[in-house]
Amino acid sequence: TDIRFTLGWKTQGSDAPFLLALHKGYFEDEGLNVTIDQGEGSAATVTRIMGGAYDAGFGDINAIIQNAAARPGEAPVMVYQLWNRPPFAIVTPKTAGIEAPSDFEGKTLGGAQGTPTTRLFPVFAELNGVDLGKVAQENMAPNLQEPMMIRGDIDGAFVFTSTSWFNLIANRQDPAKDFNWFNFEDYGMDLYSNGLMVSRALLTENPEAVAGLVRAVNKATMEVAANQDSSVEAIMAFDNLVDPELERARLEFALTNLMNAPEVNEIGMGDLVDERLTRSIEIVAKGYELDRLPEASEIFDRSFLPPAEERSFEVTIN
Amino acid sequence: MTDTQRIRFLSTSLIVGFFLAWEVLCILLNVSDLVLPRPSEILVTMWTRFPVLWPHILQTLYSTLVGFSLGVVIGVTLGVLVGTSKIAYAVAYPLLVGFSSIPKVAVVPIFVLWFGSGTTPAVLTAMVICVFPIVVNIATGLATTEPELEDVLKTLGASKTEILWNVGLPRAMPYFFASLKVAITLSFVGAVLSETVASNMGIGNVMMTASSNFQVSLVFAGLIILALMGVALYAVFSLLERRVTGWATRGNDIAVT
Amino acid sequence: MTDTQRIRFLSTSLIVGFFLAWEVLCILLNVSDLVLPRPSEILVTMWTRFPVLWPHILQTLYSTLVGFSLGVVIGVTLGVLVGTSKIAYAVAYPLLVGFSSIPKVAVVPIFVLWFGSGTTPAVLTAMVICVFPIVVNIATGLATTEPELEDVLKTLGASKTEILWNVGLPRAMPYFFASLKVAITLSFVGAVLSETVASNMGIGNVMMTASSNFQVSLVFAGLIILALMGVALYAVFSLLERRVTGWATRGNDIAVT
Amino acid sequence: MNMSSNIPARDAQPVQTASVHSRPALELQNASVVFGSGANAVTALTPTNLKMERGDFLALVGPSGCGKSTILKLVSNLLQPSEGLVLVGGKEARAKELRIGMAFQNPTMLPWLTIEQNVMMPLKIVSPFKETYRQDKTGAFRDRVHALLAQVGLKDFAQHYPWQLSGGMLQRSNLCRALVHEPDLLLLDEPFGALDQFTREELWQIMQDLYLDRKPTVLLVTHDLREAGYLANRICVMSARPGRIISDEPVNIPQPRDIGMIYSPAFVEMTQNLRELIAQVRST
Amino acid sequence: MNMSSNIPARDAQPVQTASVHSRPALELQNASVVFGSGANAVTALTPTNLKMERGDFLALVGPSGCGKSTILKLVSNLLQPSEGLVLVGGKEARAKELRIGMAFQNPTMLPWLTIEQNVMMPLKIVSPFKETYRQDKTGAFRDRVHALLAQVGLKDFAQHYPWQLSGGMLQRSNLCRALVHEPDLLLLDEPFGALDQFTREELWQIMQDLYLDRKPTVLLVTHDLREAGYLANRICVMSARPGRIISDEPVNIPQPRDIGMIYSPAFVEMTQNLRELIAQVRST
Ligand SMILES: Nc1ncnc2c1ncn2[C@@H]1O[C@H](COP(=O)(O)OP(=O)(O)OP(=O)(O)O)[C@@H](O)[C@H]1O
Ligand SMILES: Nc1ncnc2c1ncn2[C@@H]1O[C@H](COP(=O)(O)OP(=O)(O)OP(=O)(O)O)[C@@H](O)[C@H]1O
Ligand SMILES: [Mg+2]
Ligand SMILES: [Mg+2]
Repeated sequence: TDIRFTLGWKTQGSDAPFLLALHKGYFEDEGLNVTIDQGEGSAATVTRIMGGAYDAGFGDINAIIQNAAARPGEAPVMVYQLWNRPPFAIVTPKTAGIEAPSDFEGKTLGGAQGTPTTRLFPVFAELNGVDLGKVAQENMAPNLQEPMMIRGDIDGAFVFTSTSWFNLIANRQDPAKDFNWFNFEDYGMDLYSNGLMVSRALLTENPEAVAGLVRAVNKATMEVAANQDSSVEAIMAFDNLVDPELERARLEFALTNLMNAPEVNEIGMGDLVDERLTRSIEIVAKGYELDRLPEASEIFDRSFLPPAEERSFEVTIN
Repeated sequence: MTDTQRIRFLSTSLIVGFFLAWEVLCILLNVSDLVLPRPSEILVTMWTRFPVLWPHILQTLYSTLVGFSLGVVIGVTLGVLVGTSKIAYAVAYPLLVGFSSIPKVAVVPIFVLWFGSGTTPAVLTAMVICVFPIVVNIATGLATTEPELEDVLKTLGASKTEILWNVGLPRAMPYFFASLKVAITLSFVGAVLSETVASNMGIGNVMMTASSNFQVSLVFAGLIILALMGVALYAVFSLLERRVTGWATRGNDIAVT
Repeated sequence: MTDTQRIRFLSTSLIVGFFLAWEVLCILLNVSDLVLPRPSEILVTMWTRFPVLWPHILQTLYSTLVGFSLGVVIGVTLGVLVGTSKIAYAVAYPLLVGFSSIPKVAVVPIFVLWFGSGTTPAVLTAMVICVFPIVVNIATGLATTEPELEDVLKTLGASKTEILWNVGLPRAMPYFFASLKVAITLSFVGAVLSETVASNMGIGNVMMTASSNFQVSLVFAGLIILALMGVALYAVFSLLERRVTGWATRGNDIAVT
Repeated sequence: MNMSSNIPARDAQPVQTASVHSRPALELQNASVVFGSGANAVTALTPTNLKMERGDFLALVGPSGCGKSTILKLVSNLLQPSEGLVLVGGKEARAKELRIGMAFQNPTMLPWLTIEQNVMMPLKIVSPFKETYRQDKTGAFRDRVHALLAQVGLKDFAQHYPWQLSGGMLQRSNLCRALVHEPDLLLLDEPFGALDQFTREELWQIMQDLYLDRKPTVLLVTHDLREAGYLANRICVMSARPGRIISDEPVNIPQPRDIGMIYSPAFVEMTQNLRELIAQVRST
Repeated sequence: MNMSSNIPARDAQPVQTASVHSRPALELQNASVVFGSGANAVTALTPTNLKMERGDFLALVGPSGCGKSTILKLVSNLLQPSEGLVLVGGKEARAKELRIGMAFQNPTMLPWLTIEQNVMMPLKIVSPFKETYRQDKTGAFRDRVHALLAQVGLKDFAQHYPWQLSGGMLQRSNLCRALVHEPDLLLLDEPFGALDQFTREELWQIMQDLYLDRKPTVLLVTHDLREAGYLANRICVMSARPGRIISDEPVNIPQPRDIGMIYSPAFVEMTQNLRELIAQVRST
C-alpha cells in the first residue's frame, strides 16, 4: 500500500521515529510503501491530510480537535500519541523581569498568529488571572521571535519549547540561565500534542495499513528511545542538510521533556487518557472559540495500538 | 459605441462565467471547501466580515501605494541610468537581476529586524519588489528608441538630458506603462508578504490568521479583495495609459483586432 | 574593443566593490552575523557546504526552467490573444491582473493540496508567477506596432496570422525580451517559494531548514546561489536578445550612451 | 482615345475569359473618405468616380494633401470608404480579387529584415508563391529578388538592413517589393520621388518594359508631369483638398516610348497644357 | 565668382566682427566616412573637401546613395568622419558653433507631439529661445509657428498628429521645423521632394525671400537641377558611390530671381550643361 506521509515541519531530530522506520525498512516489513515529505507546520499536517494529498502525518492533536469541531467526520484521527506533554510555552528573557504570569501585564508578547501557543494564551490568561487587555501582542513569523526578543522588541514569545530552546542556543543565548520558561502544562493546561495521525479514508478503507503503520512507528519509537546514534543516522540519511549534533540534542530534548511522562509509564507509549483528552478538548474549545465539543473518540483511536508490553517506554540517552 | 458595449457585455459575462464555472466545478467535483471554497461562500464571508476587514484593507492599500510610488521613482531613475549609461548597465543590471532572483520572503525578516514590524517593512517590501520590472522596461524603451528621433534633437545641440526628456522618455512610455501593470501587482504581493511575516494589520495578517485557523473562505476573501484592489489600480493606470500613449496605439486600439 | 574592456573592468570592479562595501560596513557597524552575515562568511559556507548544496541547486534549476518554459509558452499565447482580440483583452486582463495581485505564497498550499509536495508545485508556481509580465509586454508590443508596418502585409492580402507572425511578433520582440528578464527572476522566486512551503529538495528547502535553525550564513549562501543562477540565465537571454533584437537597438547598443 | 480596351490577356493566366475582362480592374463609385468626426473631421476625398480597365496605366497628379494616397489606400483595402463603393476586379476591395503590389510613399521596410528578406516578403504571403516559399526561398525566389535588386542598382545591398540604406536606395527597394510577386494591380505612390533624374529615367524605362511585358493594371501617383506622360496612357488631375478628379485625359503616344521623347515639342506641349490646367484649378 | 564674401553681417548679431567672418561657415577637410568594417565596409564618402563662406547658398546634387545625406550628417555632428576634419564656424562640428536647422530627408516628426509641438521643438531646445520658452510657448512662439505653418499651407493642421498628415504635408512641416529657430546654418535634405510642382515653386520663393532677408548659410541637397539653379549661388555635383565632389560651379544670376527665369534660355542652358556633366560622370 502506498502511504503519503507528511512531517510536521522541516526535518528535525524529533521526527526520528518515522525516519528510522523508513530508514530501517520497518514500513516495508509491514507491506507499506511510505514516502515522507517535510511539512509546513504541525497544524498544517491536518489540512494536508484533509485535503487528500496525504494519508498520514506527524501533527498536533489540538488541530484535529479544532477541525473535528467544524467538520465532524472529516478530520484525521490520531492513532499513536507520541508527545504526551505539550511543547507550548512562553519564554521571556530574565531581563524583562517577568517572574509570574501576572507580570505579563503591561508587557508585549510576540508570536505567530494561529500557532497553538498564541491561540491558547487567552485560556492561559484566564486560568492564571492575567488581564488580557493589559498584554500587548505582536504578530510575527516564527523565525523572528527569538531575534526580536533578544533585541528587546518584545518581552516574551509564544513558542514551542523544543524549537525555541535550540533557536536561542543558535542565537548564542543560554536558554536555561537567561530565560524564564512558562510551560503551559505547569499552568493548568496539560494538553497532549503531536502524534501519528491518519486520514479518515485510510482508517475506514484500509485498517490493515493503519495497524501496520502504527506497529512500525512503535517499533522505531522504542528503538529511538534506546539508541539515538542510529536515529541520527536515519535523520541524516533522509536530509543531509541538518546539523547532526543539533538534531541529536533536539531529539534528546523531545525524548526527555515531551515524550517521557509518568503517564506513559502507566499506559505505554502511543496511548492517552480519555479524561485528560476530554479536558484538553474543553481547553482547546475555549481557546479557539469552537462552537462544538467533539467526543474524545472522534479524535483518538486506540484500536491499532500494539499490546501494552510492546509499548513500554524507557529513555536511555547515549 | 454599440461595439464597445458588446465587448463590455461579453467580457463581463465571461468574467462572471469564470466564477460561475468555479462554483459549478466545486459542486460537481465535490471539492472540499478546505481546498478551494466556492465563490458564493467567499462572497458571503467577504460580506459578513467586511466591517472587520475594512481597516486591514486600508492598511494594505496604504503600504502598497506608498511602496509602489517610491518604487516607481526609484525604478524610473535606475531605468534611465541603466538605459543611458553603459557602465550603469554593466554594473546595475547584474546586481538588480541577482537581487530580483531572491525571494522577497527571505528579505522581509531583515527589514523587520532593522526597522521593526508593521508598516515600514511592508512599504519597503512593496517598494523593492516592484523596482526591477520598471527598470527593465524603461531601460529597454530607451535602448530601442529610434536613432532618427534622437537625431532631430541632436542637430539642435540638445543636451543628453534634453534628449532624454523630449525623446527618450516619451518614446519609452508604452514600455513604462506595461511595467506599471506588473509593478502594481507585485507591490501588492510585497506588502501582503511583509504583513504575513510581521504585522498586526493588513490583509496579509488577516490571511495568516485565517489560514492558521482553517478559515479557508476568509483566506480566499482576502485573496479576492487583493485581486479586486489590483484590478482597480490597473484600471486607473489603463486610463492614464490610454491618454499618455494613445499615439503609440493610434487607430487600432488593439493591434490586429 | 578597449572601450568594452574598460567598461567590463569598471563594472567588475564596481560589483566587487559592492561586496567589499558590504563586508566593510558589516565590520564597521558591527552587524551581527545573525542579521546580515559578511560576504566572506557566506563564501566560506558556500564553499564548504557545496557538495551538500549541489543536488538542491540542480533541483531548483530544474523546477525553475521547466516552470519558466511552460510560463513563456502560456504567456506568449495569452499575450497574443490579449494583444490581438478586444474581447480577450477585456476578459483576460482583469482576471490576470487580479490573479497576479495575489501573493503566490497563498497559492502554493493549494497546489500542494492538489498535487502533493515536491517538484510539481514548484514547477507550477514558477510557471504561474512568470506568465503575467510576459502577457503584458507581448500584448503591449503588439498593440503599439506601427500600423504602417502592418499595412505592408495587409495590401498583400495577408491573413491575421501571417501579419502576427511576420510583423506583430518580430516587432514585439524587444518587449518580449524585456519581460523575459523579469520573468526568469520571478520563476526563481516562485520555485523557491514553493520549495520552502512544500518540498524535501531545492534551495528553498535548504533556506527554510537553515533559517529555522538560524544558520543565517547558509540562508545567505542560498540567496547568493539564487542570485548567481538568476544572473547566469539573464546573461543567456541577453545574448539571445542582442542577436534577435539587434535591429531595434542598432548603432547605439544603449540609447544615449 | 483609350488604349487599354484591346490589350490581350497575359499568357500567364490563359484561363481568364472575356467575361472577366469585361469587369473593370478598378472602380471607385462615389467613394469618399472623411477622417475623424465632428469639428475635427478632415475630408480627404470628396465623392469620387474612377474606372480603370485591365491593363490601364493611369497616372494621378495633384497638389499635396489632395487625397492621392487615400485613393491608393482605398484600392488596397487599407481604408474603407466613408461612403460609396470601391470595386477591385469587380468585387469589393476586401475580397482581394486581384493580386496587388503597392509601393508606399514612405518606404516602410520592416526594420528587422534585410533588404533581401523585405523584398521577398510578398513571395512569402501571396499565392501561388507562398506554396513553394520554403523550397524556393534560397533558390528561385532568391535569384528573382537579386535580379530585381540588381536592376535597380542595389545588388550589393541585399544583405543590408533598411537603416543602412540611403533614402533613394530605400525607395528603390520599396519598388522591388511592389514588383516581385508580379501583381495584377500595381499601386505606386511616388515611387521615384527621392531619386536623381538619371536613376529616375533608368527606372522609367525598366518600368515601361515591365508594363509592356506583363500588362498589369497600374495606378501611379506622381508629381512629375513628364513621368506621367512618359509612362502612363491616361492622366488624371486632382484638385486641392478636399480632392476631386478634375481632368482625365488619355496620352496619345504609342508605346514603347523613347526616353528622348520627353524633350520633343509635342510632349512638352502636352505637359505644358497639363501644367496650365493645374495652375487654373489652383487659382480658383 | 563667389558672391558670398561680401555679404553684410545680419542685424540680429551686430557683435560679430570681421575676424569671425573670415572663418568659413563650413569646412570639410579630407573628411571621409566608412560604415562597418572588414568585408562589410561601405564607403559612404571618399575624402572630400568643401568650404562654404557665411551666407553661401550651396546646392548639392548627385546620384542616389552617393553620400549627400552623409555630408549633412557630418556637418550636423550626427556622424563623425572616419578620417579628416569637419569644421563648422571654424570649430569642430561637435562644438555647435553655429545654430543649425536641419530638414531631414525622411520627415521624422516625433509621433507623440502634434505638428505645432513638433515645429516648436527647436524653440524649446535652442538658445536664446529656450530661455523664454515657458512664457512664450503659448504666445509669441505659438504665433511664430502658426505663421510658418500658414506660409506652407498647413494652418489647419497645427493640432494634428504626424500620422494624420499626407507625405507632402509632413515634408512641409519638416521644413518649418528647420526654419523656426532662425538658424545660421540651414541643412536641407531634399525638402521639396514629395511636393507637386506648384507647391514646390511657391516654397522656392518663400525660401528665397527668407534667404535674402536673413542670409543664413544654406546647404541644400536636391535632385532637381532647376531647384538648385533657382535657389543656390553655388552648385556642387557629386559622383556615384563612393561619393566625391566632381564639380563646383557658381550660379551667376543675380538674386532675387524671378520664378519665370527657370524657363529662360540661359537658365535652361545652365541646367543642360549640368545634366551633361552628370551624365558623363555616370557613364565613366
Ligand atoms: N489617418 C488620417 N487621419 C486624419 N487625416 C488623415 C489621415 N490620413 C490622411 N489624412 C488627411 O487626408 C488628406 C489627404 O491625404 P493623402 O495622404 O491622401 O494626400 P496625398 O494626396 O497623398 O498628398 P501628398 O502628395 O502630400 O502625399 C490630408 O489632408 C491628410 O491630412
Ligand atoms: N548607417 C549606415 N550604415 C551603413 N551604411 C550606411 C549607413 N548610412 C548610409 N549608409 C551608406 O552610405 C551611402 C551614402 O548614403 P547617403 O544617405 O549619404 O546617400 P545619399 O546621397 O543621401 O542618397 P539619396 O539621394 O538616395 O538619399 C549609401 O551607400 C548607404 O548605403
Ligand atoms: Mg501621398
Ligand atoms: Mg539622402
